[in-house]
Amino acid sequence: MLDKNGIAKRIAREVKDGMYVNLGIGIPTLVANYIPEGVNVVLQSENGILGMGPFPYEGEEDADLINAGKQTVTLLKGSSIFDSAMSFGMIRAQKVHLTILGAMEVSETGDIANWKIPGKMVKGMGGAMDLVASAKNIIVAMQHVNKAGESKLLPKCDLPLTGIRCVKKIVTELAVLDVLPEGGFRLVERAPGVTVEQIKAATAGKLIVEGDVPEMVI
Amino acid sequence: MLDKNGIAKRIAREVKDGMYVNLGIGIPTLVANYIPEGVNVVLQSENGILGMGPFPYEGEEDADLINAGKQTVTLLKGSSIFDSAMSFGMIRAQKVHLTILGAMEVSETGDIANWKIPGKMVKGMGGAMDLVASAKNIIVAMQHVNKAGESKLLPKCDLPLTGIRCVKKIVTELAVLDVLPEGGFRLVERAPGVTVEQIKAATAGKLIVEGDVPEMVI
Amino acid sequence: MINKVVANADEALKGIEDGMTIMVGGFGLCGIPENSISALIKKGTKNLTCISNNAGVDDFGLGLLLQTKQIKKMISSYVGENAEFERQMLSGELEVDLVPQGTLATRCMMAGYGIPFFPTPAGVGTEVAIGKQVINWKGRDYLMEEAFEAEFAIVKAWKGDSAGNLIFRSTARNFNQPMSMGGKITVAEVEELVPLGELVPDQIHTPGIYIHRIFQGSNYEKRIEQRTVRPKK
Amino acid sequence: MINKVVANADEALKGIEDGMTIMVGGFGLCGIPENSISALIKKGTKNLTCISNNAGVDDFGLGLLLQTKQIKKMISSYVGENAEFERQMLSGELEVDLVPQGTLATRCMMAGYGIPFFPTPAGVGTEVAIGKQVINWKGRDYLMEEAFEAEFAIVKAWKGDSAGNLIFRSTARNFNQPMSMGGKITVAEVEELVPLGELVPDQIHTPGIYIHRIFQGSNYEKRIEQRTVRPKK
Repeated sequence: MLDKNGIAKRIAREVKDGMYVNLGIGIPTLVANYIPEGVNVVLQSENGILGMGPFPYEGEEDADLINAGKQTVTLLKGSSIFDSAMSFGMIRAQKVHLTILGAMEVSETGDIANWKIPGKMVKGMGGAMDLVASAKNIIVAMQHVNKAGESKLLPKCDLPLTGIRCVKKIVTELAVLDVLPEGGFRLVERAPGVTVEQIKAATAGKLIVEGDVPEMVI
Repeated sequence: MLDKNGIAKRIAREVKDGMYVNLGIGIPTLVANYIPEGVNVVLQSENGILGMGPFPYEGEEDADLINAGKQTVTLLKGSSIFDSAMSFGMIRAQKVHLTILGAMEVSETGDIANWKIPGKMVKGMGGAMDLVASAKNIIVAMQHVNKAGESKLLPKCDLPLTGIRCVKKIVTELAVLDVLPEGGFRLVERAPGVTVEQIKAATAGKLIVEGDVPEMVI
Repeated sequence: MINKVVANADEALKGIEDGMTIMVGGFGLCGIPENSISALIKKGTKNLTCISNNAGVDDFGLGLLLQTKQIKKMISSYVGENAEFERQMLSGELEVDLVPQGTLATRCMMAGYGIPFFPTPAGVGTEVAIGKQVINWKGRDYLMEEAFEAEFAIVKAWKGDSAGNLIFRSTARNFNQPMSMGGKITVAEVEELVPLGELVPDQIHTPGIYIHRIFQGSNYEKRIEQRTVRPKK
Repeated sequence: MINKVVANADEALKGIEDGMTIMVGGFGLCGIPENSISALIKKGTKNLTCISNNAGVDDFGLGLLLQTKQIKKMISSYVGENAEFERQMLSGELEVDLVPQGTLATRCMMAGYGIPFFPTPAGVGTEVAIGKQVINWKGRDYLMEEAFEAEFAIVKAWKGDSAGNLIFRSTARNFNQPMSMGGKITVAEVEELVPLGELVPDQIHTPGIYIHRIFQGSNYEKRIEQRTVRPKK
């Protein structure tokens, strides 16, 4: 079973040299910590940064320099700043190769719900709908089941949708799964110590298990 | 009767303090020379300048700094540079108050033809179609009749159109005329020494003459 | 050049009336027009529709205008971190129109580019699509979205000159740039009003033609919402 | 950062094949990608469709590619001042699609903003409207125009860095900026390739994400089409 950092570490392997990547809030943010040396990627923050760096040293925070999570950040050499319209322009034009974000539910056809729970205070979708509607490759980082113990990998999402037919891959504490174009979650890897049976039990949507599913080496 | 500079001088009076103005090639360019002191206007050049200044001093030409007529120009203090898409964005959004341009024909409903003569080599419309489709106020500077002696103020344009229902005012060597929203050229002023009869003879479209038409003081 | 300078925020906001729609720049608390927000509170204009990516926090930014109940409707992409907002929304006092962030920014920009509507894939298949025209173009679905029509846009820039030219600083550019081009009347407050000729024409983010009134702001607090740092090595 | 630097124009243009559609930056002879045009001639690629505001003059700019008959079709707003162009057009060797200048620029920009079509009033009621959808929106007619789909965009900038960030100089920005964002593969030649970190992030006109290959150009002639001056006082 993976912890949050384990999920982030596993997702980091999907990040390839030369990619522009947008990381959502939460586990996705941690992915930046595990990108291997020599893999050159550029982090996009949708409030207007390409080439986002780490948090500033204490005392060097700049109120004018924040990321999409409203955290103070820094700029790497070679970074650029732009306005919000251009930022989503480059997202919409699919210049950002990979979006990694959290989810409340994912359906077996790749629909995602991650912004609204009926009856609870709605905070808004922020840039999530734009990101999932346009990114070529979308990886979801989330827990396999919710706090009530119910599967978050469903035949169909119950919650209001953020986007449809867009999620390509899911990494949870239990497994790595591909969402197939024809529908279904294909089990790609088991987390260390996790059995196929456990994953089956935690997956409400159509799970596809082909041959021996390797345990991930993390 | 006005010469080219006279036409330009008369049009300059239509340019009011605080206006952003786009001047076409030919007579319109001359208008800049006659804008009175104290009338603050900003000249837009659609290749990407606000605050265009006069030609550079000899030896100070900059190949990277030209106007829409491809002439070397200068920048005034407070000018700005932008790309072609933003330039036509501000035109389309009607931030440019006044466009002054030449024409081959104008109809009594304000249609304009100024880019193409069938059978002759076509050079293209450049930015004229964008300008006439969006400017709030369009003044045409032209000769009243063509080289064959035929009126250029017509019931309907014969030549391919540049835009429809857009011209608000026309200044020719003979007269100043308003194009009325309901159709028709209303004679506003006679050029020095020109009679109403001469203007009538030179105008093929519906000419509206109300009361005594003053001779312009230029 | 045309002189756009006004003395202060009060003068800059003349003509904003009850019930109007205004754009307010900034992302979170970054790059918000602090002086103009204070002046709006003093002015007491009511029933405003505010187009702004966020709604501030309880005691800063647009949150202040919520406290004084001057806002009738918020058009935003994200409105968390605001207890008074939540209270007013749940009680029905406040209308909220949630718009995807990219759509929000583009609706501002398109107003400044004179393009009244445009297609975007954001929100297809979600509740955001309800009531909107869906167009399939080359095999992909798009929602038709409209450019905003706002009587005023209020933005904050780093530097500006009397001609209205603006330069933004770092991520405080955010919504300020598209909004600065998208209002019918645009008010810009700047940290530094510089002499004409000091801004480099190639470096100007918003050309002065889009700006109607500009003033030198003062006492910027520039509050940080999430101060995240790492220890000095 | 991702390194976009290639050795020269030949390497930058790898993959441009006969029959492709390319955007070529510049307005008149101002800001044209001189090195890339020379390399295209050397390469000999045929049947190109060129999206470019103008077609150069007989012995410079895209006029050179007309001389070598490598262009099948020009998509431009203004094509005067070019005798060989005229000859090829009148003889039917060259197809010409004339597009209003603002529409042309916006069709490039929209490709870079992922907006596949958009309405514009330019050309309503003229022959430009033939075959196009006309939409009435709030009492005004608009033509629906499409974003360009170009396999390559070739632009010229003043300064650039290895991450592909570009800064244009003065009115040489023109179509170079929207085109730099609108190609499937964008090639940028620059007068000065500067070390990473030298460009100020706030001053960058085109962020490197849009640029696929960048190289240091050489021997810029920067010819002036209309040298207009006034005598020194």
